[in-house]
Amino acid sequence: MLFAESNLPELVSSDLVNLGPVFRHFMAETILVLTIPIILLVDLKVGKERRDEAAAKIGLLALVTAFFFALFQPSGSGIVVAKIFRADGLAQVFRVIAIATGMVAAVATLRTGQVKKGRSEFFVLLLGAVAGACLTAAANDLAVLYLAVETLSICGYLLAGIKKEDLAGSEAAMKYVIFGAVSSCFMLFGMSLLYGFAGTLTITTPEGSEIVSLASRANAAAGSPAYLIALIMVMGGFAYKVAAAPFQFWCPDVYEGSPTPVAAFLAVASKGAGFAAILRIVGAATGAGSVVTDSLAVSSEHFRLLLLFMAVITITLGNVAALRQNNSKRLLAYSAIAHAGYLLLGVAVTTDFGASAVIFYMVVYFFMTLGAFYLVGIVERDTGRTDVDAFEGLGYRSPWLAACMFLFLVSLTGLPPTAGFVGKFLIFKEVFAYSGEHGSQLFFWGGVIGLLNAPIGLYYYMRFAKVMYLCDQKRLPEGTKVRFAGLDKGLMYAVAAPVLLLGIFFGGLIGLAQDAARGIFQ
Amino acid sequence: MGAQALLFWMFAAMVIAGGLMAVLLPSIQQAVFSLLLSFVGVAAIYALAGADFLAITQIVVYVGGILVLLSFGILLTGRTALTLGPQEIRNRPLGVLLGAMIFAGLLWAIVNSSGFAPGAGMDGGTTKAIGQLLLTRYLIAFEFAAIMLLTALVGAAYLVRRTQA
Amino acid sequence: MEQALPAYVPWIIFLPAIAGLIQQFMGKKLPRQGDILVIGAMAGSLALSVAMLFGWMALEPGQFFHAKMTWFTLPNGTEFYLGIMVDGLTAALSIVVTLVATLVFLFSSAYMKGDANYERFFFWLSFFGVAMLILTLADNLLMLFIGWELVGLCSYKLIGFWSQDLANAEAAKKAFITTRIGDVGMMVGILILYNVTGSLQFDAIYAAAANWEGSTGLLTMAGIGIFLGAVGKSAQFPLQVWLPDAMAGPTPVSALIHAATMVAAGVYLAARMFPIFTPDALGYIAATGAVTAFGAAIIAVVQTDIKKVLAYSTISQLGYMMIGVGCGAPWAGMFHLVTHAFFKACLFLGSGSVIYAMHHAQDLKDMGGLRKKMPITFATFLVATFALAGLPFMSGFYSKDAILYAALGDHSYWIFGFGFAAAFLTAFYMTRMVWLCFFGEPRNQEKYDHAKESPWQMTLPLVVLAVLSIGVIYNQTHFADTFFRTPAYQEQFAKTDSNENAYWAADAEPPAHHDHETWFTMLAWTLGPAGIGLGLLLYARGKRNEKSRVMPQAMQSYAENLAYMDDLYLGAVVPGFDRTAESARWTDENIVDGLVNVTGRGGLLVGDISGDFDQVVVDGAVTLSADVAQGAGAVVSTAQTGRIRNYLAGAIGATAVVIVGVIFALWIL
Amino acid sequence: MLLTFTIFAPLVGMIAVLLSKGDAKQIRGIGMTFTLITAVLCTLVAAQCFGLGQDEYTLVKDYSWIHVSSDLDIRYHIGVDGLSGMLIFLTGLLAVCAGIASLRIDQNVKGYWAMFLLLHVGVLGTFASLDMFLFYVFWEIMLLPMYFLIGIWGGPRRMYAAIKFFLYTLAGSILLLAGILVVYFTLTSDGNFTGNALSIVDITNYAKTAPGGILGSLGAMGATLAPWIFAGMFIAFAVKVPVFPFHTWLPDAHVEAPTPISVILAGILLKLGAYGMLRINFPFFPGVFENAAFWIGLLGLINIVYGAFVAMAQTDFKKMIAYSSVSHMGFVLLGFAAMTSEGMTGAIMQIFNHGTISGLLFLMVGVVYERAHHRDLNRFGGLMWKMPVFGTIASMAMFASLGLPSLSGFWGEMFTFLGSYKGGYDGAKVITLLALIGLVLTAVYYLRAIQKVLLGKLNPACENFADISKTELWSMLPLIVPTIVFGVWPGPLIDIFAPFVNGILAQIAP
Amino acid sequence: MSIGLYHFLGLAAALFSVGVIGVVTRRNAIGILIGVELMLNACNINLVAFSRFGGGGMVGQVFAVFVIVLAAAEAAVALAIILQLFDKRRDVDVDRARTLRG
Repeated sequence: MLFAESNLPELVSSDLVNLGPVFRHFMAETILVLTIPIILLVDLKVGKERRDEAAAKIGLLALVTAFFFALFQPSGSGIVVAKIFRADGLAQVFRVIAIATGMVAAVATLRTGQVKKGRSEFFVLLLGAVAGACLTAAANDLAVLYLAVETLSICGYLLAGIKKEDLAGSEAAMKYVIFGAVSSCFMLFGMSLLYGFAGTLTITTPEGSEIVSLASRANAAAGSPAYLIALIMVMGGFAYKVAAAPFQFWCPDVYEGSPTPVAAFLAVASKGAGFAAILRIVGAATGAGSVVTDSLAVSSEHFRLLLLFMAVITITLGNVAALRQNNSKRLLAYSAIAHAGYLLLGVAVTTDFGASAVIFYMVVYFFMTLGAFYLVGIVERDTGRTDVDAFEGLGYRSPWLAACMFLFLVSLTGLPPTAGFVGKFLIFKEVFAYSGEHGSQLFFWGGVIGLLNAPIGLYYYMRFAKVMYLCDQKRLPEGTKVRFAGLDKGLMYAVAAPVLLLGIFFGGLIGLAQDAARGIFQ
Repeated sequence: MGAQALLFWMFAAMVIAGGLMAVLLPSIQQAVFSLLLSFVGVAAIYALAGADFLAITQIVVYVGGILVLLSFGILLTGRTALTLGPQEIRNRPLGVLLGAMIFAGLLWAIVNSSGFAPGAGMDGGTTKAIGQLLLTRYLIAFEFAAIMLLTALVGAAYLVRRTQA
Repeated sequence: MEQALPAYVPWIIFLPAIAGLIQQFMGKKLPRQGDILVIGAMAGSLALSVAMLFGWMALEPGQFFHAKMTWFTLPNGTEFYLGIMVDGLTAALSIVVTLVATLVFLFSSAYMKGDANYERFFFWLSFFGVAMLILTLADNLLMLFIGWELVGLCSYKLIGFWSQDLANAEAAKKAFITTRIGDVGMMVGILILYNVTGSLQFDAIYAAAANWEGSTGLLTMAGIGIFLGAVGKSAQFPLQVWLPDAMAGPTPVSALIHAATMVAAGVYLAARMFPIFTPDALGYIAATGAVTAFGAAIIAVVQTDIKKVLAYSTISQLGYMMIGVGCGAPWAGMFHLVTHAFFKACLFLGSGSVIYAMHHAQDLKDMGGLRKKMPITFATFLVATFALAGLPFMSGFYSKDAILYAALGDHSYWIFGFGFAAAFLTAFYMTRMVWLCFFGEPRNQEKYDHAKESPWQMTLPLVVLAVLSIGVIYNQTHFADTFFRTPAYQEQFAKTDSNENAYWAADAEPPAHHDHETWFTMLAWTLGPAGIGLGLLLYARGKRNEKSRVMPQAMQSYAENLAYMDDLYLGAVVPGFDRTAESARWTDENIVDGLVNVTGRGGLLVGDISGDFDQVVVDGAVTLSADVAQGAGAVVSTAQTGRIRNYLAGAIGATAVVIVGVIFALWIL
Repeated sequence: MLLTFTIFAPLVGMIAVLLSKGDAKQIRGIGMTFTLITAVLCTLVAAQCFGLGQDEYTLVKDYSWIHVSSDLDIRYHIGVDGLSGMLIFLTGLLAVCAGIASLRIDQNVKGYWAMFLLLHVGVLGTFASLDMFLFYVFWEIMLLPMYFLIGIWGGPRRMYAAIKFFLYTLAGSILLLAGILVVYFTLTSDGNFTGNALSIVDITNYAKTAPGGILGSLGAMGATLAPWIFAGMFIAFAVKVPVFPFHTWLPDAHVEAPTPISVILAGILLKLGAYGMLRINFPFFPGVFENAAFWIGLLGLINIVYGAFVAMAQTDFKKMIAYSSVSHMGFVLLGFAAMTSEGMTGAIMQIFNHGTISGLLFLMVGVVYERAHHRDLNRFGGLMWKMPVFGTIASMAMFASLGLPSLSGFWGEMFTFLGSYKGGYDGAKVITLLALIGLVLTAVYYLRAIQKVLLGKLNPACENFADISKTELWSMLPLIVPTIVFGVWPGPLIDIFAPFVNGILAQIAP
Repeated sequence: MSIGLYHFLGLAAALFSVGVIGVVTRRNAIGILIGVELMLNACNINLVAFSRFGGGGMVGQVFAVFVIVLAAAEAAVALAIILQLFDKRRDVDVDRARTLRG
């Protein structure tokens, strides 16, 4: 019976994809993707010497237009596009974050003259990565999700190693690719099992529709051990994407080795995409939108605890390790790990408000981390150093840069009146609220441990403040003036302003986050 | 036990044996060749499962593509790769332990799981069905994958391109 | 009971206060730096207190003046008052204070002439007057305590008046701290009383004590606590060490503060609080008094510094007064307070006059034969000495007599014995001093040659005080009769088992003095002369001088070492405190800081961020915490080997463990 | 509006300073102007606070700040009662003194004044806020300026001190945050609780009636949790007070901080800890507080005696005074623990008077340091003869601090003792009697200091010291006056916070 | 008993574990890639099994197709990067590439 002909129904027109909604809801992605071949074609046309700037122009243009499209693309929790995407608030927020990050990274690369050779390739890859990130946030189909994640990863590998004359860069790329390949195998294996349980690749069912999905089949699957194992393995894969324990090892090395803008991109965009996917998968796996049976409730509880442990360990790990770092990129990498932990803490409670807290935090994190990396890039450009001491006396040599940096650090630490504080506040509020409602001592102490980590964070962030301000002003290294003007300045102000303002007037963003998070969990 | 079972066990043994050789043999070339064995086995398993299209793709892409790539890699990295020889493998006990743990865990979990989505399953040729799906439901993804491959190749090409002058 | 307070009474305080302020702020501009102002003001309040005395005497027995105004109110409604209460005690003390103060001020105007800080001196003098009068007139413990502390401050400032010389500063510090120790006791008393009474008004306290609910032991404790305050201020055993050193201050200060008034304030306090003392407390007071009286007297015998002799004699006399209070005869104590104030002030001022003449030499070895040079001083000094020695018809005779008799009447015979011996010694050492100072041959010729009689501002006070040392002008029975007629005292008298007080309480005709037992009278009459006789016997023949031993070895060395008290304090107590403090500091820097840092991981962080590890090492135990945090960071960093395969192993291993663990935890187990 | 203006006047000043292009002189001018404006406003606010009823706030403003949901409604809710009014007045007072003293700062003037003013925003906000979120925000806002003021304008080991201060305080405030969150989530899920789960007022009122305290709805868990939360919050505030053994940051911070900052630190920041206890810690957990009273009293005792001993052993003038602060804040705890009207009164008076007196003392040290550039007690001597005005004021300040009657320091100690002896917990009497030792120890180290610095022969090294200048005198005057006035007439001080005392006693010791 | 879903799943699990062994023990970058390929194949076996025996339907095989494609791309990229690194270090021993660490 092998190779026997099967009797399938003929195609009817209704099966064909209607491209209208795709363009309506995914114009940004479309632009990004279509720009790639354009750049390549232009490369062939223009001469060797002009191809880089041409690529840069086109790429930047594409990113900007995509950004504006992304901002104004209609989105709604009910919208399903081409059966495999959802254009809900979650997708919307993280798509905007990803594209914005891409823009900033591109600008940073140009301004700090990071990638001299191979600009066109750089932009091709950047566009690919951004598109991947966007689709990761939007995918509602395991296969597509995997495809998007892999796109993001593969472009990421290449971006990390884009400076091929740089040994560290290549080493970083090598570690990144190998670690990524392995952990994506775990994710994939988990996905394959989930597919087995769900009987379909669709992840979630928007309320009102009858589509069979992982979410709607979760109840049936919950009883089986393999279900939890599958979830664990999937989480492994995403833990690698967001640099959470135990898959965080690659993060410091890669951030340190790769060009600063790329590190920034990985730290923000790919982490964001990861969390978007995590929210979707976890939401589906805990049976979002369907009536939860006891068995599912039980397994969800176990899963929550796993996430909690994961989060707490990640936070502590990142903070403690950061204590000993002298390279600012590496330090920021560990801080990024710690923040992944905080975000996971918000995921672990699996409530809509928790999800909204995560989204809020992610937006804030986008501003502060991107800003910090950008400034590190500027200092690197002018001093050629990336160690913390390169910032010595900046508080007096270029005060406004130092001021911005300081603001970002305070926000990363999580002190009021900055947005970072509000983010942490919302997350911990939710954690404690959860422990209160469910009388869960574990969550209570988890929250406490998380809080107690703050002083440690304070310590290593404040080392920047220390070298910037508390240095001996008599013996400042003369000459190496760090230029902070023009586009850099404007951009940094644009990034710094929200960090402060969102710390004071955060109601709007919370509302937005809540809309975006509605229906992720029940 | 029927012929199908016989075939299954045979190919399964082939897959596993090939795999084990691929990971345990100190010499990298031998590893690659035993990998070939395993891949072919997997293709056969696909065929057994009635996934004819996949079986063929497996042969084409893996055997014809990836294996070739790997062997190219070995050739290019030449000497050292060969001479890495005995040190090729390190802390095998750990590896085996981890492998065993994961295998045991997965096996136990799978065996004790009953919640898999039920269904008649399907038999018969799959090529047409896959084609249809790729052109309908997964059209976007398909196109996207194409672009993505392009990007990846461009990047890879840029990396390996020798940079004289 | 209470009578409206005459309007002029507050001015007894206000006058010197205003004068003091004016003199403080514009003293430089005023003629003679405003000392006249201060003296005049004090004279004014003297006049007022005299008026007050007669005003009070005009009252029915047992009545007293009282007026109070709310000072502030606690949230729970408890009110605290600014109040003035004038009963016999107050009247008597305020007379003494204002009179002696006026005279001493006058005396100082000459004695301190030309001193660099002349006007600061007068400011503090008047400040002292004010504080002392607050203490005297107060109608509640709070105000009394405030005045009490303020006189302490003034005494500190004035003892240390010449504190360019650190020794004087030391003395001042010693005085303040020693009295402060007493004040702790006093605070205890105040706390206990307030806790029960809910108020610090005297009348309330008397009432509460009269019908005391709660254990007698507590009341005793309160009494003794209050009395400890007096022990500090009146230099009673064991806190007497500061008074001799206090002689470092200018002599007028010694006369005013450390002889007549402030030190006597302790006795006043004891008398004022008399109604709350339980028999046990009274016993304790009497015992303290006796020990002090006798022990100080012995020490006085061997002193060579003229002021030191007087200082120890003061201590011993204060002991006497305490005996009086302790034996249930506060009137006797107060009586002695008054008489003593006058003749001891006279003696101090006299010695001041001598020292002035001797150009601030005050050691007996430089003196001798001065009677020819300075007759007035000599004469007055002699009168005062007789009074102190207790020769018949001198004031001291009557007051001591009353105290000893009270002791007898209280059936506390050993106390009587001590007092008796002390009286004898007093007469002896005074004779010794007078002889060595005024009689015999001058032992320092050229000082002797320069010596001359002092100006009138100094002699006049001497004369006045000498006159006041003549005993017949007092009617001490009447004193006792009238001064303690307030009911609180009556009840207390009724309680104490002293026949004489019982008699007073019975409110009958006071017994005339001569119906003491005859043997007692004989004794009293011969006591003083005997002491003087012995003194003359030993010194008049000029064989002995101030150095010579006159007592058995044990007593001698006891006396010469000032009863070993200073050795005890300086040798044991003070270093003990210092060592405690030192170890406390060490603990703080090394242990506490360390421990907290260990728990807070602060040590290492703080240490290496501030870049000075030495500090961390100095922070002692922090090094421990350093290891802890080092370890924490090191674990992670060593995990971060840079070997991709270790990373893979780590990640996969963790996953494998989780998978297997979960399976075991959830399903197999 | 007045209160809002008061809080944010310094902020405006800070912006003005940052934007001004002027030279140091002008910036000082701007900074000083706004400091004075703030001080005036503070006085006006305090003037409003007399004669309030029990549990009554005035100048209340309550706007919705962030309305996320009915259960997360963060409000801009401010208001003052007697206590906060008094402390705001104190803030204004010390702001002026510190401001005048800051005129001498000449390094990086712009930054200094910006930070200086920002600091006051935090302080005033904390005193005024009645919403826990707002409270926490202001509480944290104080951290950074302090960190920089110590860290940039401080002495040789300023980094060490700054970081230490920062870490200790932050570690504390994290616990505070945890406490706030737990209280918050408990109340939001508590059916009986009607009102805003972040409003200090509502929670305080609820704590009166709620069965089993504000965590009562958690049942057993609440019972076990309450002491933990109480302890956590207590530590958070205790670090600021500072309470043994969390006090070790204080001497370092004081020694390194520039004079005006020491003044603010000792005068106001320490008070914030005590204020927090009175405003949040005790009223929220009256039951727990009653059980903890003994331990709090014990801590107070330790602070008093231990602090005094350590101070006694110091050779550094400033360190000595820092430890004396530790010792004196012990009285505050002692008074709190007593749960009696006298005790509270004494404690709160101590809060205010220690503010003025210690401020004065640090200004004194500043004066000496200006001239000698060292603070070693053994290397002075006889300054009394060289600089009499200084000598007089200095000795007055020290006597005030050792609790001499007729100076304001006396009342705090007196009433603390009176109240503490009446104290409502077992062992109160013993603890009080032991604490009396503090009286002597304090006298010892202050008199020693006086003797070493002011008395004795004039140390030749101090030959060319000038007596204090007009400016220095002016910077001290605002502190001298209340020290004397409230010394002889404490009435108004008591009146302003009397209703608060009755309120909190009704709360914690019914 | 006839061959069913669970046999395939078991086979996949086994193959996956074998891949894990390779990943953990190989020091040669290419060796690690070999392990990865094995694991990917394991996943594909799962997919196919479910689509053949479970209710998965055809989509599983489509997924498998995507996996194979991506695997190829990934392998190419990985190889490129490894060669890139090899160009500089003349060494494929991943253990010796550890300038980034700590």
